[in-house]
Amino acid sequence: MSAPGMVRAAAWVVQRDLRLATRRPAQVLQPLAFFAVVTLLFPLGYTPELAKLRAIAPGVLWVAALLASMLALESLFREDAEDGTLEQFVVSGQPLTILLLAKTATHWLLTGLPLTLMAPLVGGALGVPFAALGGILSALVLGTISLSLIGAVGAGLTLASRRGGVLLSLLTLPLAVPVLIFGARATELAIAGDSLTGPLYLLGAVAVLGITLAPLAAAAAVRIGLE
Amino acid sequence: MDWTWFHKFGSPPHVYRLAGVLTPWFAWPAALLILGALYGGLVLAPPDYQQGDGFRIIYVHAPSAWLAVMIYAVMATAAGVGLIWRMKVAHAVAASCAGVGAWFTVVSLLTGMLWGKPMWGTYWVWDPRLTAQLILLFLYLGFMGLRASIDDLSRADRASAVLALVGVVNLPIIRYSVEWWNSIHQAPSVMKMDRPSMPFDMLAPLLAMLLGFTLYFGAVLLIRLRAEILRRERNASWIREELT
Amino acid sequence: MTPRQRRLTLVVGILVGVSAAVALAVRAMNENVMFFFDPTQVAAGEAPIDKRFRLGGMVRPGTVVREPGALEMSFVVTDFQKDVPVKYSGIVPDLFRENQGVVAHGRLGADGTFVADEILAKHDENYMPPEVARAIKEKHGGVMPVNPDVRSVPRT
Amino acid sequence: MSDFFSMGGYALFLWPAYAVTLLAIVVNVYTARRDLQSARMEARRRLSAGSPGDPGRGQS
Repeated sequence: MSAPGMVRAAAWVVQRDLRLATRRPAQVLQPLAFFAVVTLLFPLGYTPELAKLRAIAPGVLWVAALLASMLALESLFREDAEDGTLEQFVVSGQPLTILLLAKTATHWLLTGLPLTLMAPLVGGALGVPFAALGGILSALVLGTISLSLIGAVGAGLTLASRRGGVLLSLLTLPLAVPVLIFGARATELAIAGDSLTGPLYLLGAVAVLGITLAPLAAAAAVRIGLE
Repeated sequence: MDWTWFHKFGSPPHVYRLAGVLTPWFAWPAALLILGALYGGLVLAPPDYQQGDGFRIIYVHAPSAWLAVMIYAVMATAAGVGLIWRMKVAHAVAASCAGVGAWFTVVSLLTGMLWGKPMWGTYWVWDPRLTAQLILLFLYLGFMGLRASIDDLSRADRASAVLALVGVVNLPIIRYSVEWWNSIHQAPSVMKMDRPSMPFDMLAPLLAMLLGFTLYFGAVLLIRLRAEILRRERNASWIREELT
Repeated sequence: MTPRQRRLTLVVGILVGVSAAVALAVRAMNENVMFFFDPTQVAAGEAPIDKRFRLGGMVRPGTVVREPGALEMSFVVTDFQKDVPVKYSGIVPDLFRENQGVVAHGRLGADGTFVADEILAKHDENYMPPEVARAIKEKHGGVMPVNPDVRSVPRT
Repeated sequence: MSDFFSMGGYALFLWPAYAVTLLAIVVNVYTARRDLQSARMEARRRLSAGSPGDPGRGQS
């Protein structure tokens, strides 16, 4: 095993997952559609008044992003565990941590990143001013990275269990609460036109901590789940 | 260094017997301390200059909050030991902790609400300290839910151990939230660097309660642990000697 | 990489990651994440106008005015440097009294008056019997010091 | 005595707080002991089922 070999293996994992995703576009599009539909329900179900929508926009955006990113988690490891791909990872000689980090990165590329890019559209419908978008986008980028990482731990832990769905949310949501709080706070500040560096630093701290520790925990969980 | 003592703790029959012997040594002092502290806290301690008799809720709130956090620390430590040294008894300890921990987390939240309403003016604020304690409850529930959903005991042990370790990040947040943020929750009165901010006749019942609750948890843990070991070792030969 | 090197890389990686996260969190702590302002900050114009935030401080003695027969009241929140007048309509908690810590949720008007929609009383970690509190107050000329020394005062 | 129970007007908050705590203390001891009892019973049942030579032993 060598460092370049590791990088090549990780890149291969990313490519493979992206290729698989293009073959099953519905699976990729579902969480994004969910995100759009949930946020757009609020102008219809709550009030079309932009001033009122703007007040709840931070919470709506982040809760919808959290739930949407969780929708895509179920399939993160389960299919690969069933068809033996994860077994291959374990015996490949490459560190499982890195391979799972690559898988998580792909999950983010396919859900977190598109969610972030949809924010201007969805935010506009909720009355978010154009000037706030820069701040909201940076908060969403950092926040969705953390959500993918936390979700990877949850998805790994539920591999061994009979029923994934509800349990996955029970495990993942409490760990995701800080992301939700800091993300919504950053969005609130951005909409109000204030400096949002404070919550952005906190989102960054969560993301860095997640990148450091979550792949280790996910690897331990996947090993247990595969036995 | 002699590691036999450590290996002894990996032996289920030894731990089963030891737990049986130790239980009364935890249970009786706990009962005496809690009863004494109850009298001291409700009768002997003077009312507070600001909160009057209402401050006496501290004698149930602080010990249960302490237990909620301490039990999680014990659980995560045991889970880590079980994971690293593949020690079945340690996993049994972790499994025995979760239920008690969840109970006392609920108690700390409820007693806190009952204290907050008359003093702060609200049952609940979304304050860092309170929110972190609520997350602690969800972590306990997640731990138990994960265990319950995995049929194979060994996998359930190790998967839940990973979760317990991941959840440890919540503990420093609970401990230091009142210092990091402008929390409405008071700073610690007893567990602080310099001396406690209480006169002796208020402090003594509180310390007795804290120690009493800790010993009480020790007794409950030992009983639960014995049940857990019995169920895990159902086919071992030592059980025959033990039960006949 | 040998297993030994691998372990070393892992440990170094964790250390770097965790310290980076802690550094970011510490930087964040220097910002006002929780929307909490004291009267000095309000006087310096740091607090936003007409946006909900939390104002914390002490209730200045002799400033609590209640409208007879109504829930309206006003008082002054101070941090012993600057004062902010507060208006509130509603029921206050038991611990709300003069010289007592208070956290007010509400908005700052353009005239410098803070209109609160929620008043929470904050108490510190000090507990003592009333007679000790009285003795400490006498010693300090009628004012409770910020961190009263409970033990130096003899019980009466 | 009624002074004691009124707790300076805080009875409505103080006594429920103590009651909840007491409930938790009692319930946890009770469930732990019941748990151990049932684990013991089950182990005994297994033992007697596995060794027909001494049926009913350990049913003390």
